[in-house]
Amino acid sequence: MQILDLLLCLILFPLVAALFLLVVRRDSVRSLIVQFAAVAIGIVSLVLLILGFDKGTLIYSVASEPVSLVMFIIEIILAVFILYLGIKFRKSLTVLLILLQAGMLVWFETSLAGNLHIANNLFVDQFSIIMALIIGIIGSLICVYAVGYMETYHNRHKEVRDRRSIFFGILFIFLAAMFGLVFSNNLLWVFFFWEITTICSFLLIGYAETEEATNNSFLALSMNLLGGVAFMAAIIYLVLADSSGILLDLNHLLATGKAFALVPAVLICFAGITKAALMPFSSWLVGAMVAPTPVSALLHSSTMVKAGVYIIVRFAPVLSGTTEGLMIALVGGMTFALASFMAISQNNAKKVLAYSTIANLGLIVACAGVGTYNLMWVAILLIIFHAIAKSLLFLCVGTVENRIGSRNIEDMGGLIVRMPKIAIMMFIGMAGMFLAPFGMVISKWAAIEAFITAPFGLIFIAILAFGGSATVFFWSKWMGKIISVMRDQNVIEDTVRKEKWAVLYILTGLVVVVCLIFPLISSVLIEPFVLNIYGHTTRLAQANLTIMIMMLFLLMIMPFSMLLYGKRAQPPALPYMGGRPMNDSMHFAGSIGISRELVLSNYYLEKTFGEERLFMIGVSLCWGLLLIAGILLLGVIL
Amino acid sequence: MAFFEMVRTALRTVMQQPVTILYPAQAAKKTPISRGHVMIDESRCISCGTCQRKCPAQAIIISKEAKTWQIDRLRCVVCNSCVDTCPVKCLFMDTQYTAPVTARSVDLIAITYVKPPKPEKKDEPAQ
Amino acid sequence: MSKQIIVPFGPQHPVLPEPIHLDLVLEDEKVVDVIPSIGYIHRGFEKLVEKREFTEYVYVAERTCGICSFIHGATYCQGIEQIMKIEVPERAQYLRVIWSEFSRLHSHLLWLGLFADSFGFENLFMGAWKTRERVLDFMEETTGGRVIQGTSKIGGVRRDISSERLDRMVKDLDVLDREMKELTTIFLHDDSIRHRLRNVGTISREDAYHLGAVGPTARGSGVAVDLRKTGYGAYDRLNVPVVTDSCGDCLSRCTVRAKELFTSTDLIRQAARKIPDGPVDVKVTGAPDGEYFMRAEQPRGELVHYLKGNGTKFLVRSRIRTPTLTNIPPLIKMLAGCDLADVPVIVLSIDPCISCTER
Amino acid sequence: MTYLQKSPWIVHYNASSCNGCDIEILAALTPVFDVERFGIINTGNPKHADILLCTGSVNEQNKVPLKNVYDQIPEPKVVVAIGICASSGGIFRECYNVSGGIDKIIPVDVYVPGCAARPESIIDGVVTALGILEQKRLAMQTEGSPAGTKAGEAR
Amino acid sequence: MIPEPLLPVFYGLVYVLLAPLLGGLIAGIDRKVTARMQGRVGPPILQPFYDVGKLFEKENPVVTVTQNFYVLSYLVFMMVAGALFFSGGDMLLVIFAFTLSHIFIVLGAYASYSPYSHVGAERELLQIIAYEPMIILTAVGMYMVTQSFFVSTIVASSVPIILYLPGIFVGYMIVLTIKLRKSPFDISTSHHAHQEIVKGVTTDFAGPNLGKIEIAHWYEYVFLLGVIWLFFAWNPLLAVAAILVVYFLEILIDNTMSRVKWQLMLRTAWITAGTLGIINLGVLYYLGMVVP
Amino acid sequence: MTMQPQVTTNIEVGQLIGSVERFRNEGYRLVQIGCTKVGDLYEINYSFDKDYHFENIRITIGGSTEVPSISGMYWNSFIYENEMHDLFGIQVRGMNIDFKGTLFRTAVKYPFSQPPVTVTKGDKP
Repeated sequence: MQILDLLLCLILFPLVAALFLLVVRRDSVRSLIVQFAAVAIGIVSLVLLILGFDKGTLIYSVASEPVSLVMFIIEIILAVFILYLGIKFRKSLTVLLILLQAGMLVWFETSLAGNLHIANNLFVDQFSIIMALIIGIIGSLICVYAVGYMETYHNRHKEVRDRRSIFFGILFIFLAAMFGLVFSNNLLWVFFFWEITTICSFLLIGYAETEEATNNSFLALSMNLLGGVAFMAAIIYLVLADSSGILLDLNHLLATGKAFALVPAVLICFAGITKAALMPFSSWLVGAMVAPTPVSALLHSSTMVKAGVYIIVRFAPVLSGTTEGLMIALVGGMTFALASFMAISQNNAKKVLAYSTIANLGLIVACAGVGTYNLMWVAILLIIFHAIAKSLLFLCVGTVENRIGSRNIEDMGGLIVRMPKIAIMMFIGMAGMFLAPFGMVISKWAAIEAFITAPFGLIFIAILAFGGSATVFFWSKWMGKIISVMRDQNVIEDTVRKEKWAVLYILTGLVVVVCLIFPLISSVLIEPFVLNIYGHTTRLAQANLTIMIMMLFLLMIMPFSMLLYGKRAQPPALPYMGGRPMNDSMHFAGSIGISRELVLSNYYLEKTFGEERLFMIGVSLCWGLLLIAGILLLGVIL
Repeated sequence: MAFFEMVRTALRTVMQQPVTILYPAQAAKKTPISRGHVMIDESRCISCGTCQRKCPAQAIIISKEAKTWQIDRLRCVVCNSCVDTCPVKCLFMDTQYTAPVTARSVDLIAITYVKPPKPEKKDEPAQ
Repeated sequence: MSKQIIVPFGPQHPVLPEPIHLDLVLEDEKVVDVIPSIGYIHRGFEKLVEKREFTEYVYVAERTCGICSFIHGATYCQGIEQIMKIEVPERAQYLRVIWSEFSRLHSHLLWLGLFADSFGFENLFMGAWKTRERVLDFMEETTGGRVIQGTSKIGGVRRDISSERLDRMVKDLDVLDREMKELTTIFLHDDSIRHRLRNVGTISREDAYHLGAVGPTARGSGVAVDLRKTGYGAYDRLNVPVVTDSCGDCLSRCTVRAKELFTSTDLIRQAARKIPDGPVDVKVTGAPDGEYFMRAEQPRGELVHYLKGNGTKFLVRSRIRTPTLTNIPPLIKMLAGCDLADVPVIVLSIDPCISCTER
Repeated sequence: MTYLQKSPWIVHYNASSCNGCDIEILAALTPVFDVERFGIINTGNPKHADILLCTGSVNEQNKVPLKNVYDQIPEPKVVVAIGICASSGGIFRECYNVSGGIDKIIPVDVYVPGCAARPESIIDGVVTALGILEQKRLAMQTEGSPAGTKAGEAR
Repeated sequence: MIPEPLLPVFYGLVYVLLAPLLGGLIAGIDRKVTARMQGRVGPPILQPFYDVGKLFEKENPVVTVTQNFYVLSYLVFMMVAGALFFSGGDMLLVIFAFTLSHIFIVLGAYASYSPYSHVGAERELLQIIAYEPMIILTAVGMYMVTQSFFVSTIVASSVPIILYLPGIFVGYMIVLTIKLRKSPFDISTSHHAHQEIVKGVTTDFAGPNLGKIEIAHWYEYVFLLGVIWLFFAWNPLLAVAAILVVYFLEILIDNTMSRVKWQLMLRTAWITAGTLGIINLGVLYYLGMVVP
Repeated sequence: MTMQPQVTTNIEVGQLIGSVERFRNEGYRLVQIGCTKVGDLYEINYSFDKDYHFENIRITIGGSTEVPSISGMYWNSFIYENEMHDLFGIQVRGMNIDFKGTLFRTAVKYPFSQPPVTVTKGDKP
């Protein structure tokens, strides 16, 4: 039962660490605990990989009754807590939703839960392992990074109450909940962990306790509670369908096929859509950026939103070939395209990252919604690549923000001179997001190849083609901003702490390494998983892989060509300024005798890609699609 | 809709011979009265200095003592003023424009006019 | 939170044959602020009147501008003639009209070419300048100079045109008309051009009038100002139609100039028909004493030569107020809120002649 | 004959000229004269140019841009002064705001006289400049550094 | 002879070696024909080679040394993209490599922090987002006809692809105008000077760097025209004729249109090309379902 | 050639604004503002036109007198007033766009306020 121990360890160990962190007040001790726990979690998840990658699906029975009771009590306590907060801050929607949810829960617990017997509460398969690795490695790296970040954060923001004990405690509870979520086979358990992540994110987003933070945290909470209601409805449906509760066994449910699983699948996918912040619920994730950067990094890369797509990808086989699945896929596709467009009009770095996340989650959901075997493969690939590159980018932006005091992209001009290491890391992270031969492009490519054979795939290919090109635009202009060489600037990055560097180095390395070894990941983890579910699997052609790897190497050696030029004397030149000379502090003679500073900003094309307009379009379109799915579902139920 | 209004013109032009004058292989465009550069018939100049006075660009210098007529081609605006005002019409405008130069220089011409002892005899031998 | 781009437009810029500079402040490509600055061609030759006799100042006046050289020279001469009350022979006055109108043809064709170039229509640029060479050929054949004609003189003109040449000229005008017809049809009807010109740089009739717009810039907004109507020179004996257009945008200004090409050829035909025989100049004695605001219609609009003499051979003051100078304030209004791509188009739509403007 | 002589790209700067020479430079690009026959392109950008065609008598405000444009042309480069204003200040030589000729500011290699300089004359001037361009290239090769002032030095 | 497995490498090499020659020649003919359309004589056919030769004779002033790196990468990845194409590689990979190389030139323009380069770079990006969807749709169309993304398979197919993909072909021609930097859509480099943004992306490149950009353009021409070949691959003669006709049309359009603004470019490329392409593919999809 | 006679009305500086306002109200357009140095005094001409009817008013001032700007009535007057300032050194009060002496940056400050030179003929090259 070695692997079961590992699973329990992964769920419980962060909890223990969290308990310690909640009581510790000394910075140094906290830092030590965080680092130790992070390393431990990382190692355990790696051990899990080594031991579990070739075992297929393993299902474990754990005594459920006492645990379930504990879970129920915790859920009620949390509901009361949220109710209290909701009333305190006068958030009527939240109050309404939590009452609804608690009501459903209590009703379920009192009148339906009586004869439930679910033996197989935990399980692990290759997909879980992948998720565990993402949570275990990237999540804990972010926690390590957070230690240094929060210190600077509190130095800069004196007005924010220092509640770091609670902060780090919640971070680790969050990780524990995520582990629980990906290892649970009992939908009730999944729901429990689901709610825990919701509340953790609610608390983390509201950390700063400003009005904006509070509002945004309640926004996130309400939307996720709405998802929770849908999740609860799915559970009730399943129990009503079979009172023995056997359908709450996730693997069993998936195996029963569309007949039973479709209705709960759609309901749970709806919950997943709220959690993954797809349109029409994207606003909570955009709002969540008021939180300290590690929180954003965590929410965007390894936890929270990944929980949403995780559950949708789980249900992909059920959705495949159904109209409801197509609707969900369309919601994903629309989200991908519109979020990519909206990212163009943003100059807040974190907002751009947020929209990029939303877009990529949309793409994952689009893949899962169509749900053919090769699209499932793509979806998992996307989850991996996105988690790594996005966490790196968030942490880089956080570091930059701490140094220059702004998260505006326009203020990041000439970062290559001011903070060369960070700039290069950001560069690699962004390349990972949109440039060949890095991760996201591989996935995009695979997605096109997969969609082309899927039913109605053309729609998605068109969406991918247009949305993908928008991605190129907003990433490149940001890249261009950080690499533009401005005069008269000094290196200012030396004060960044050591463990922060370590985290950033590891993540940067991961972006590159994962691109190099993704064939291995695919053949060891993803392909067996897909094969197991669908009976066939897919991979990229060998020739293409070779070429991609050659391109990657070429890309890595190209910078050395600079050495070639460095030696030859080159006359210095100033940029072309229409004949007007410019001095070293970037000033030139303007009209009316003014000495003007040269200011260059990116294009935001707000008229065309403005947030408000596209958001309205997206929200109404996606609600429409969800409505169609709902009506279809009603048809199935009746 | 009237896109491609130009197409007919462009297609016709491509079929026709180009209008280009292949200068320098072909001769430059010129007319009999083109203002190229000022020339002097040094044998008729009476060194009166009118051209120098009337030159708006002050390109001409006449030295009565040295008997020279000097013109700075890089100053001459080819306005024809000197030619118009020359009392003996010894200045005339050549149609050939002045060639480009790589260094400054002035054209110095010795006036060979000798005040005729007797009238009617204008053609003094140049040497 | 600034999303601005500052573009130093000029003084050296491929679209500007003459240096001016604009500080463009852009958001995306939308121009949110534009501050022009001139003075790159200011030579200060108005002060040369103190060093050149008024008869020689003609040569300087002619070199005010290489495009409308003749009109500057003639206007200056007419101003002096007004002060000195000189009666200029009829034939000279008609010749001035002919050359002025050819100057206008030359200028408008040149402008059409540059304008086409400003919105990236290279072929049309070449086409317009190909046609312009016909006008220049005529100029050179009758005056001896391609762009600086040098035929103005106080009391008349320095050269005559033989009647045979005039006959041939009238015949050549038909060819010219045909070519210009083809060019202007493309200009006014091609949709890709209309897309770039329609509703770009619009200025209302009131604004155009009160901001002092003159010439085609004013007429494009429906302000019927054409100084040829005052009847200087021989214009009072000719039928001068005033071309206007009402929209006030770049296409309107373009339309006005395109149509004026044909009014010019028409005026030349009228003049060639009516031109009497006789001398082309009168002898001028004495010196100007008095002042006069000589106003004339240049291709770009109303030109004012203010001349003041005190009875010596040297004038006290020559002040040249050129159409472009007074068209700059409307230009600033036009530029507000346009796109970066429209900037060259709008700047060129007033047909700026900076060398006149700054003297 | 090297490539340099087969592909001279020009940039034109109007340093307070009366427009006459400028439009003649433009006319030289147009069909009747068509200097592209010689590979000449009006680049409009000093950084791409080999030959600076300069017109006008240089006034006070033009000195700095003129120098700047000249500096931005990569070596080897030549300067051709077009028209008598550019050569000597011409008729405006005595004006208070005129420096009098391009060579007061930057070294001039070829003077093209004429008021206004005719397109043929401009072609001749550029052809003359080509020879000088070639000499400068050779000098650059042998000495390893350009013959004239280095682009950056003047700043 | 060359052994079978090495043939792709051989073709790739042939492209790397010969494409600049062909591309330069195409550019030269282009300039000549353009000149004749304007009633001029025009430069010698070999003029582009003289130009590039000249650029390499000049010194190489840069605003920042990193520019060299970006330009070199642009050239190298353009070569990679083309070589992949001509060695029969995966169309999608070719497109991604192609985009990658363009990102490098954009970054090169950004690197110098100069207003005109900057505006040029933004506009180049707009161009990229304008043409990319259509190019991907082209590849997808090829797949729908031949069931393969591999150029080698597409070329070997005996199906007259053009008959299946007329909409895609027209759409491709429209974006080709953007890629060849021809008049209506020549907004980022303003090839023929006298324009609003001087030289756009290339403003702050000079000498050898500019030469490299020019060579990369030649590679690009050959690659882009190669894509046209695919539409007519079943009949090489027709393919050559089609390439000639298309190129002539592009020159003609260049000479008979004014340059549009970016809004219209984006709209044209996305709506026209997108609709044509998607309708074409939709019809194919439908036919494929009805008549398997 | 029949040209209409030109009328010039001399007014005081104080009357300027009122007179200009009258022109503006009557719908005249501003043709030009020009300055002439006559001896030690400066004549400033404000010319207006309506339907080819030309009107001119003139103020005569000393070099140190400040002139009020008419840019309140005629927005476009700034270009002439700046020119007046840069070339003649006349101070203009209340311009809407003040170039502060940078409209024409001249080698000689206020060149037209310098005493006139006359005969310099025969100036050797």
